[in-house]
Amino acid sequence: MLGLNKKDSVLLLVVTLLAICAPFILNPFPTGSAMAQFNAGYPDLMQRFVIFGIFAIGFNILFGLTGYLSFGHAAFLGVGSYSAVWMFKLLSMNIIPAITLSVLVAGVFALLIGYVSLRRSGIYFAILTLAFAQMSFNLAYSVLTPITNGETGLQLALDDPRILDAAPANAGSLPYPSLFGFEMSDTYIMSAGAWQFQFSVGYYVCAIVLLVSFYLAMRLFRSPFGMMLRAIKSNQQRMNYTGLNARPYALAAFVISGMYAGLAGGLMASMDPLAGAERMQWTASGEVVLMTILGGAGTLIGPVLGAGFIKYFENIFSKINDNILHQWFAFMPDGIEDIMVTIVHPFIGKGWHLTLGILFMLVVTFLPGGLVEGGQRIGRLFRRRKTGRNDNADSTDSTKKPAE
Amino acid sequence: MSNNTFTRRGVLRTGAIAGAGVALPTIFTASSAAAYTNEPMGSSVTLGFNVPQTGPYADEGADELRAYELAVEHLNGGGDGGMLNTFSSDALQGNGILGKKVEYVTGDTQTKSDAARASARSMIEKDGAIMVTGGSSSGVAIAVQGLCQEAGVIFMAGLTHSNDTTGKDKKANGFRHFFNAYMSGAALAPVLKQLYGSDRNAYHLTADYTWGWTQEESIVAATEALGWNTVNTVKTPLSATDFSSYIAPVMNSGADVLVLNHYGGNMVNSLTNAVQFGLREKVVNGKNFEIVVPLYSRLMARGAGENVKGIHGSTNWHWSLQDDASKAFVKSFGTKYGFPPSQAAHTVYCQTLLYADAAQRAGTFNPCGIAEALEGFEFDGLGNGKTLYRAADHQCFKDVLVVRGKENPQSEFDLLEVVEVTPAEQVTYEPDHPMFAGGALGECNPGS
Amino acid sequence: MGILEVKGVNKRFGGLQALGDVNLDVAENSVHAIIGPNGAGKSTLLNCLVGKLIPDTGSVMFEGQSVLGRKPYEINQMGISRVFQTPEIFGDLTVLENMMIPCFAKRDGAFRMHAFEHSFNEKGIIEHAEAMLEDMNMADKRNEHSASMSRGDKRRLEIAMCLAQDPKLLLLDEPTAGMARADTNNTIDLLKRIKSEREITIAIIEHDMHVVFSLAERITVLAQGSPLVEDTPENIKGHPKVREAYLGEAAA
Amino acid sequence: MDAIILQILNGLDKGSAYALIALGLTLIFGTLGVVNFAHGALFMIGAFCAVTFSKILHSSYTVIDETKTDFLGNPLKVDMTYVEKWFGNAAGGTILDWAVPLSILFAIPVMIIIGFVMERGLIKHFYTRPHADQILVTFGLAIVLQELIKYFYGANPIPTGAPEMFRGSFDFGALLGFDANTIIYPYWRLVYFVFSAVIIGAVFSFLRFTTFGMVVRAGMADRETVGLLGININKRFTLMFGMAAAVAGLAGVMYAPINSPNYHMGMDFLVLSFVVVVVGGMGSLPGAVLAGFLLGILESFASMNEIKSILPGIDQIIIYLVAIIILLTRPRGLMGRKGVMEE
Repeated sequence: MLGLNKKDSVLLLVVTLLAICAPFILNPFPTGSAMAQFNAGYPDLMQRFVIFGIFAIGFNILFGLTGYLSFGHAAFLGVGSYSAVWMFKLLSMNIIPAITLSVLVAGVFALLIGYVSLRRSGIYFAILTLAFAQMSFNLAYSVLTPITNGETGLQLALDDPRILDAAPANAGSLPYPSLFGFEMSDTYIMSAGAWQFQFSVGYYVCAIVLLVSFYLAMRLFRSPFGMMLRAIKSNQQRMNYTGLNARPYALAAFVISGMYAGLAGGLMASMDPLAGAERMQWTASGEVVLMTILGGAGTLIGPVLGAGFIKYFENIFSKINDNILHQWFAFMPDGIEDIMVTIVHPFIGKGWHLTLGILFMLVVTFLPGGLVEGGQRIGRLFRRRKTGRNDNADSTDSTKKPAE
Repeated sequence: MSNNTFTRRGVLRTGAIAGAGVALPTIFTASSAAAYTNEPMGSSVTLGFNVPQTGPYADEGADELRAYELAVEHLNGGGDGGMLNTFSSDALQGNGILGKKVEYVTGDTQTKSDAARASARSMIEKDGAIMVTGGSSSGVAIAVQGLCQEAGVIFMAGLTHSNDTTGKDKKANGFRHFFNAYMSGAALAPVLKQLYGSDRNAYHLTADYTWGWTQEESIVAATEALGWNTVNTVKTPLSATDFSSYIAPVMNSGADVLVLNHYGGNMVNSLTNAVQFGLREKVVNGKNFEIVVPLYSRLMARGAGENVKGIHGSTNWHWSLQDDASKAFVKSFGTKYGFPPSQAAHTVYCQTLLYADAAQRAGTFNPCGIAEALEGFEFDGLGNGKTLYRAADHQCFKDVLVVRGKENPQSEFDLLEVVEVTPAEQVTYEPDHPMFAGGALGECNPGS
Repeated sequence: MGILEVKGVNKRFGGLQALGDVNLDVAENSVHAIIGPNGAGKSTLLNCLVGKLIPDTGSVMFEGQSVLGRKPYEINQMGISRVFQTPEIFGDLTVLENMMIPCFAKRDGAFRMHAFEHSFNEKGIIEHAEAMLEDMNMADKRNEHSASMSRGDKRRLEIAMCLAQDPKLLLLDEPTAGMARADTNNTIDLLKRIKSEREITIAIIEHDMHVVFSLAERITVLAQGSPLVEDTPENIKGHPKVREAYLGEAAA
Repeated sequence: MDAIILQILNGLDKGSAYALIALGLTLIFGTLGVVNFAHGALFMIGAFCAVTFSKILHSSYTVIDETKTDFLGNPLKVDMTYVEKWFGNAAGGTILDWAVPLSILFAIPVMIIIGFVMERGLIKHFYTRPHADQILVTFGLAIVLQELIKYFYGANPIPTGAPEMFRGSFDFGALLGFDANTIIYPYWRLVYFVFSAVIIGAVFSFLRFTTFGMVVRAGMADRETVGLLGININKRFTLMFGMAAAVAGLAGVMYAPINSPNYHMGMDFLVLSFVVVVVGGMGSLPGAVLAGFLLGILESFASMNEIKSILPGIDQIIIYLVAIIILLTRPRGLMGRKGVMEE
């Protein structure tokens, strides 16, 4: 299917199904129940899962395949966001020109930074990319404020020209980003018994872009080009003495992954038309590194899982407060309830960083291949149980395929 | 909207029909439609408290949350009622808002505009919050205010001091109780003149982002009007942790006053560094060298320790105020938590009460109704004297406090003493004042 | 006139004269060995031939074209392949993938943006790669993770990868270093077979005299960065200068 | 001229903080080959050692003072410290005043123990893992440490004073023959600079003149060979880690009076100290120190008004700009060795 082998086709199909059904899957608990706190099926978070998934997939093309660790990838995401918002301000609220420009500008930016940074490798490369990104962030926050609107972030205004759009019917309110009449903020809510599912236009636009990005990444992984990138990671010396010029390969990978980041930035601005400087900060670059490693660097689906994992904790755990804890443990006797609340308290709300930090350590210590390895182990466990004891072949088959 | 099978969020909250709904969405368009985003249908109403829980302002955020919890308790008729008893409007009955019990959700802004918007969106989209409030920086306040305008909910700003919040970035759905940089300048200037005379040379160190700039602009204008000369204005990076290299040039610049347009960690470090360099012992042009911190926060001042002693600045509110409302609030907060509230806590408590009161008076949760009730609303009994929520820009006009770091604090909370309560008239400006020009409120957006 | 001509090459590292006026002429379709004691400058010379180092003076001509100032990959594309002392292969890739990469390099040149073809639709490349594996008796290992193979297998794979490019000149840097006797003999047989089956020039740097005398048609002896003598193996064996140079070393 | 001298002093001071952190990072990189993202957190914990120790010294009992009232109008509770009770007001007061320098004695064992626990409990399992995994696990650890400090001490900075006698500033100009009051510099910052110089000197002489140090240096140059010599390298690595933690911790202790410690100060320093280490060259101790001082001084110069008026915003980016220029002109930083962390 689509030029993929069977295994990849199945993976793509599974991802497609998950993306389509996300509003159901992510809302397993009835609205209003105590567990509803863990529901993630609302437009903003679903969009974020997908957008950071795209960002991480792109980052993985560079890091997972070539092994070049960029610590400045958030700069491309930021540049993409700024380009998109400027398109909304100047040209049109249609997201197509905005996203196109984001990808292009991020690509050019990546070409410049990549051309310079790829003169070095290893940690020297990482620090060069970090330096470029931090310069971008610091300048965007301060002296470049006329372009970036600094601290607040670039946002839409009532008096923006938007030369392609007709004057809005209601002059007193801002228009919404849209795709040929479908506004990104439109949401259809379906109530089914105690459950409530939200279908957002914005989410499905993001999901389609994710599927396309995922498919393209898959093709790239399986292409001769992808093989060359893995060869760079594996042995650059041999690569050079095999008549292959590693620099343009690495640069192409850098630009492609920069464009993925720009795409994510453009989409982010399309879902919520504001571009803040913080999304270029080193912590944001570090976040995508963590997402990729956490999910499983060099694997196709890992980065998406890692992105979902981190964003889930950021958005769900930070919103749990003591009040909710008391509701959860209300069934217990008073004294025990208070003890339980006291025990859990440091890990929720303002303590969500702590939980995340502990999970980072646990995952990387016990699952060296990231969440994907966790999945594989569970899968193997199931298979072993199914096939019984006679078939020991599976358990010895621990050599991972390099680019799975 | 062109496509009527899709409706903006909140319009549809239809009955219990599973499955079939997916295929035939048009069935639902005719059913009961809400008039505005997140119209509360049940017996409760949800407010969204969006405060920094991580990052450098986490303690202020924590204090804000305490005040919110207290406000909710009072609105629902619990506790001693706090400032509900002193508030000049008596619409609120202590039975929630419009008879609906007040519930709340909390979120973490991380003091980043992106994260703050994500958190606010989740409150609106997932939890059905009808109002969002909180925050501890102007960038976040402006970003979330913009979001609330688009989503069609009311935003009651927390701690935000930039002129832009109710200036060029004002929004019809957003309201600010906190004072602003212009007011700081207007309140401080007469005190500074009285203390330090009208022949002074000021040197400004300014945090290099929008809030810093508006404060610098305001203070420069106010002090130059006194006859002060501005020797230099120097921008410092937000990320700076050591200000020694910015402080050093001050010493031989001929300046005799240093103005620190910094907040939070920047303020703590720049003030500490300035004192370390012995600026306060210096005599320049025959006058004692002075340091001014235009925006004071008691929580932050604690970080600077003894260095705040004798330093002047302005603040929105302080627990040592002796009016009935302030005393009632301090008592109620102090009894519950064991320490006095900060100005951030006071502001968000007021904002919650003001919102509830406006809804009660308007008889609806519709943002447009609430906005109308708040616009031009005059009240008293919330700790800052007679206050006006001005219709033209949704800014509160009330007394501003000029404070000084206390020489002999009696406790760890007793850091500031009120030097002067500047009356509201003195800090009032025209809505089209050049520092606030540009931008428009637009129209209130109920979300559908 | 040979396929590879080195004239008057000098290379200094700080105060150390690593190569002093080296002249070398490798005849087409010959097997030429460069020997010498440790520190004689053999590896430095090799690095000057493949573009890793640039000589201070002198010229290196391959088929009448200068290689100086060219990058290693450009020199490789001219037709020079190099086998390293410790096998350099793509350890993270499978054996077949290892073989495919030089085939791509041969077909597509130093860089091509073939991001949307599927590797496993590259029938020509795969056939070529599998034929090479077959030839090396490694077909059964095609899906193995190359890093987990034995050293001898890695060596064979590396040589196969170099040959897949159909080079005109194959440079071998101590190909049997650290190998057991059996593996060494296998490698000698392999190189002999290669020489007999195709038109190829082989230059080999070697410590192991057994290997050198089994393979070489001409030998250059380097000592202290300069060529001592160049002659046929028979003549080298009894040459007094060579004995002198190797004195103290195990003259095999 | 006086302005330039002042900025050089400032630069040396900033530089000594960078250099101390970078020194520890390089020790860990160079010997253990581990990318330690938790190193900034160790610096932060050092600063909080000072905070904790002075809290311990200030532990007190409560006396109710009926003559005064607290904010709720109740009689004021006054805290009296045990130290003053036991040692008398004068001696007790001096001990309290000297809390920060005294806390060095407290911090050294604490930091070494933290270092041991970190290395034995966590880092040692990551020696053979890819750098990416090391980054993830140490970053996770940094977050955990930072959040623990936040949980116990809050997010706001905690003022920590230097002893009374070091609080003033010193007229450096008069010493150099300038007009009085042109170059004045805080005593404590001079103390910090001297302290850093001593620590750096101590680390270097330790590595130079002790057998332990020689083994470590040999290990930095060629780990395998040292392992082959039959030396128990693991034990030494643990000690090494403890030492690096102690260096970072001491840098933090003495930094506390300069800028009030807060829980995120480690992260603030982390990125800069990485830049310093890499600019200095991976695996080079003198390089790390040199780069620390170089970047500190350049950063100070960039914040001068004369320079900012020509290049607005230069102080925002100077460190990164210099890093880029150095790395592009010198492939391995100032004094880096070939092959260290280049893959």
